[in-house]
Amino acid sequence: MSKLNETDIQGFVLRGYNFPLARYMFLHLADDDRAGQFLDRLLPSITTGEHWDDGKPDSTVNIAFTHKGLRRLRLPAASLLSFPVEFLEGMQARSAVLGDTGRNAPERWESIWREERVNAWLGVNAMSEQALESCCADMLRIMEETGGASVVGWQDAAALKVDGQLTTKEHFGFTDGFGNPDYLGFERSTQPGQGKLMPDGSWAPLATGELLLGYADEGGELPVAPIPHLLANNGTFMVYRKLHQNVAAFRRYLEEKGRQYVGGKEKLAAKLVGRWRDGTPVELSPDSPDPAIVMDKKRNVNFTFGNDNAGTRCPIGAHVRRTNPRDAFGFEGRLTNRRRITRRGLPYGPYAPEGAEVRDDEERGVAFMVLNANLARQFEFVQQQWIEYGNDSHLGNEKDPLLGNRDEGGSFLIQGTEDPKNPPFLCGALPGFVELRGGDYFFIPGMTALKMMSTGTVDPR
Amino acid sequence: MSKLNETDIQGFVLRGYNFPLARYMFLHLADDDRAGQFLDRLLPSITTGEHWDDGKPDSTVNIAFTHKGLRRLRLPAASLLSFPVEFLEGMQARSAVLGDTGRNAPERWESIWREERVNAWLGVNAMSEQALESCCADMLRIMEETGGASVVGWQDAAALKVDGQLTTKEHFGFTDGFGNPDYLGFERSTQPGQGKLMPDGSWAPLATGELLLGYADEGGELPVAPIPHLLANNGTFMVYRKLHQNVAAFRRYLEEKGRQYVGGKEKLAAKLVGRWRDGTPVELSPDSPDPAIVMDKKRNVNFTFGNDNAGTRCPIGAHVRRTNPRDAFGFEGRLTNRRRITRRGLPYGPYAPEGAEVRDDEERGVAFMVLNANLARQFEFVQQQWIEYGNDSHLGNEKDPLLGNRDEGGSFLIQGTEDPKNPPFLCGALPGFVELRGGDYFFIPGMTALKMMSTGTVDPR
Amino acid sequence: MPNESGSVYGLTILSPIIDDPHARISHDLQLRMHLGALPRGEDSPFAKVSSTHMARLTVMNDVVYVGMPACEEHLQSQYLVFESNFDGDLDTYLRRMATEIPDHVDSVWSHCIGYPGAGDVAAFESYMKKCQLTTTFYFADVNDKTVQQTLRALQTQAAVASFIERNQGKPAAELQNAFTKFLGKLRAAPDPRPGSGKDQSI
Amino acid sequence: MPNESGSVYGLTILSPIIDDPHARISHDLQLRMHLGALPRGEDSPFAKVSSTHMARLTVMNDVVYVGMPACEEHLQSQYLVFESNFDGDLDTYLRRMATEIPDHVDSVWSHCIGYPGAGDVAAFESYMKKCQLTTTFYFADVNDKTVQQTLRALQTQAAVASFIERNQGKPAAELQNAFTKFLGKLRAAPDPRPGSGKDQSI
Repeated sequence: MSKLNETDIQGFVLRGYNFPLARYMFLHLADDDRAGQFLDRLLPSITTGEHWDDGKPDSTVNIAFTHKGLRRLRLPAASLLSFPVEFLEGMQARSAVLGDTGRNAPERWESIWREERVNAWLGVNAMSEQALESCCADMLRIMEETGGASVVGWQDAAALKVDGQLTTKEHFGFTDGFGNPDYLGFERSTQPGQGKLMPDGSWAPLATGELLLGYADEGGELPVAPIPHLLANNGTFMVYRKLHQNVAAFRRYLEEKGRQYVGGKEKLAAKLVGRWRDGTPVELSPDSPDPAIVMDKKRNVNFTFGNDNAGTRCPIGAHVRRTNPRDAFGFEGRLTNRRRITRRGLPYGPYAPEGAEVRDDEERGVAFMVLNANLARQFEFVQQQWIEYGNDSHLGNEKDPLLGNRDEGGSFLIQGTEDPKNPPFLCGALPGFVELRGGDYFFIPGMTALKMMSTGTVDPR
Repeated sequence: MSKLNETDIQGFVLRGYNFPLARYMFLHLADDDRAGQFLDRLLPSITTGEHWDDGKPDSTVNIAFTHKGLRRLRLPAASLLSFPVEFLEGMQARSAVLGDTGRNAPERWESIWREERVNAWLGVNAMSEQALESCCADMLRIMEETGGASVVGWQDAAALKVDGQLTTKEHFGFTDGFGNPDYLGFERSTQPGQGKLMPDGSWAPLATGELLLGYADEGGELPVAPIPHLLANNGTFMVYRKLHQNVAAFRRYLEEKGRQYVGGKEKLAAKLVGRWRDGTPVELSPDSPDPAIVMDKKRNVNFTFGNDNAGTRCPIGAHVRRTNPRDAFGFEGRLTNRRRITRRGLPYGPYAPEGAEVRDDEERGVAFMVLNANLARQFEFVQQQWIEYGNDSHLGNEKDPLLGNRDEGGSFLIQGTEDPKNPPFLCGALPGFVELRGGDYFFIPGMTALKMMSTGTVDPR
Repeated sequence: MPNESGSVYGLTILSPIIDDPHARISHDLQLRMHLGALPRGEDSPFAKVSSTHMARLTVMNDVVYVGMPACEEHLQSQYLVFESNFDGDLDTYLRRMATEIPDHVDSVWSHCIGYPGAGDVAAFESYMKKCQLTTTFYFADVNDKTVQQTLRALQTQAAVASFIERNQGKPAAELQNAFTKFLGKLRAAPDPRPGSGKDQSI
Repeated sequence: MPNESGSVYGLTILSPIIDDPHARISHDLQLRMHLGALPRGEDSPFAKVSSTHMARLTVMNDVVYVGMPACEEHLQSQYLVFESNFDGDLDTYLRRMATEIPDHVDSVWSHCIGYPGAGDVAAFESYMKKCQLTTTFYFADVNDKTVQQTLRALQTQAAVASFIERNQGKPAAELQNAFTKFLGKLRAAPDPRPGSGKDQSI
């Protein structure tokens, strides 16, 4: 059992804060000592995994760095080159691996990402507008007074309000935020379905080293990590992806194909994603949503695909089945355990109520973040093999119906039975529903590492 | 016994060519595919370790790259960062480690080195002026026709002519070029004193991996090397240092102190260096030069210091004893075996005959090159610990009398005996005789590696 | 049975590369240079020997063990490794290599010790067989189909998916009509070219 | 004898660091931050406890074994390691620490479990002794000389070398005269300051 020094870990890594508001500031660091001075001044404001005895704070602050940012902080060369190569290259250079080509290609990203001017991500989460503005003003003051960093861009994000109520929905109308993995040593109460499947059918937390550097992973090894150990320890890697959603195209497609598909529009949506819009897993309830399942933490992520090899409940290519196949590939789910990622993020742009006029060129999407110990083995593998390719699912080169990067249309097969109410249906001419607008790979250091970085005492020997 | 594929190794690594003329061209590479095209066109001209059945050629061509140069050749990131950190940083960044500070600091280097514009070293050695110019013209034509490289500077060097005769002397008047190590698998006829000392007092070649990547070294390991193996195999690392010689200061110092020292000027010079000017080892002949020893390959590098712990024959701080201590530190010489370097190079600037007027600001020195498998363990250690520091010799922070980097004077003790003809003598107020004018760290790839680099087929997976 | 899996033959040939210290550029490097420049896909010389499922040419050098102490082992020489999965028997295949792509074959194997040239077909066959290793276990993921059958099946699969997308939900009579037309078109489609990997629409 | 080598005492103290999940910044990091900012050389607090040959403060965390399978072991807590080589006996040294640099000592050890403060000298001594490990083997490269003797010897060595350089080769009488003067100057030179590492010319 791993023993975690929770106050040495940034809070954003240990917890989804579940705050309604966020501002992700993208910083360019000074190319001299002032960058370290900025970090040193910032340090007391950073939210750790400390216990919140007096309730949640009004706001939280966390920071992460690109490899270019670490270079500006003057880390020693021997430390800089000890980082994994995919982090060193950055997300833009990895576009061929990730399938970020065509309409998702870096040439079409927002300029701060295209030009790789972002050295750091400064994430502020807040309970209220006022708390957000106040905290951000503090951050700006530290930047100005030290001269160590400047804001080259930012992304506001917020939980969607539907009918005046805060929700956990995203713009396509699906309730989001299910199914982040459990890890050993985390205090979160565990839900069946969240960790790894055991041979007896129960679920257990994943090894800590699947998320945090410095701990054994599912392979029994420490993750590849920079030197010295104190620089890596309690840190992790983050992927930031600004994912634009073509809400108009999505609604239009559902309307059109929903008329042809026997199950109708809502069932078609559920088959594409693998969850009904309210969050009910299609695998557990293939014919209709069931709020009782959604509310029940013992059930809402607790399912497997092993008894549905034909995909007649949850289609083989459905988004949630592709991105977390659980036991779908056999071997009691063990092929999935080393490909798990922890997701963070919030939607951006205003919610467009059903029936309202909506355009694809409106600013609307999700600020999506992935946390994992090994970018290549976890995030990149899921993106390359399970989202942008279908061979593991015996689907050839078919892509994820929701996230797949498509210019010219693709297809998605809803497997069916001989029951006339559940016939097979081929969804053709799939448009690109989601587009990448930019992002990068970041390192989220632990607190000791941040202090060493701020004072120039990282010593790789 | 290592088995060498000699035609896969650049000839400059296997042999001191002993040609009288050289031009070292320093290239800036194009930041696109043309750099590879240049290299591909150059490839057939490169001199390998091939056997010269028809006698020596008129000229030779070899090439080496800085880490920046390898980046311009678009090596994959995973290969680029697999190089040892000291090579990746380059010689300028290592100046604190190397003691290249003060008058040797990078701020005082020639501009091409200060600005790190050199991506490649193209070394041409030739038998005659005509052969040199003809070969260099060929090289320039390849650069022009491919657009892949341009010359940002060059260094001409030549064997010194003394009284009209070609010699192997350097500007201070010492015969040079003794004592390069022997390595396993090299066809050179071995001389006692050139490899490593064995417990029975004989000498044996050093492990191949002390010079060439891809072979076991004296520690029984393969040297730290880039991936893939084929990129590293048969390659080595080269240090290029342009060493300016203050010939006037050296002659003045010898005159002045030679009057005070009982042994006189020539013996003083011999004590400083550890060899008489004609090359006779002081350890073998402490009172006078002996041409018979110099001529005898069985004797001219065949000596040890173990029976001269007091340094009354060859002083403890003498240049050759510091830079190759043999058995001086005990343990049958084993502390020396992993600090050996192979030296290449020629003097530059015209020889100033003894007695002629000579000034320190005249362009005169040696284009000095070191070859070794591990820059940090071999060259850098010798430079830092044995040239710029004296603790291993129990000489505190005293520096090498000849190469030591000094602004304010240092001292050098000639150990003596009770014999009035061999009294101790303290050489104080030592000026800086040698100054660094620039240079960098280079990688000399094998032929297969060059071909892979030129065609963009280096694959680190 | 060694070397055979259903109707597919698994050939492995190991030919020692010439080691000549007087060569300007060593033969292994010359061979690497030549192999690196060979075209792939439909332009590959092996696409011309149309019974080839897949072919691979590799220069085999010493295997390097990195560890402590380094274990330095050397092969007798460097080798050219030729692996090929093809339909039919070995004699036919070697004869096709020697007669249909003799220049290609010569430009590769001329860097190997004792190679007689493809001009003398009998000598060529005998040389290759002398260099052959028994392939005791290998994976031929082609379900006992020939190259042509496999390419045809891929073509059919893509066409059928496209047909379903265009016609699903149509009334039975209309559907049958469309299917009959589709079937005719499919049967009339030309055979896919060897070496072509992509879907070929009809 | 453990803990002693000639006249030099080798002290090793291991104090467990407070582990408080409610702390904003963990005590081990606070301690690292404090130690990282301590001055060195003549300005080090330990230069004030002038019998100190050398002192070192380290935060000891889990030792990490990188290999397969990773061997994950955890200490009971993190520890502050204090190592010091000094002249004289332990009681005197601890008393000097508590009375000559009490603020420094408190700002370090207050991050440790059960630390009573330097104000109560007896409690401080007892706490430190409770945390002491026996130093069974260590290397005191000072040839049984005190800090002052060692600094003086270094001063003398540098001065003599300089004297030789200035006077070698002089006639005997002149040399003797110069040496007498030199000796006087050397004896009159002030003691080098603790914590000063460089040659001090006289």
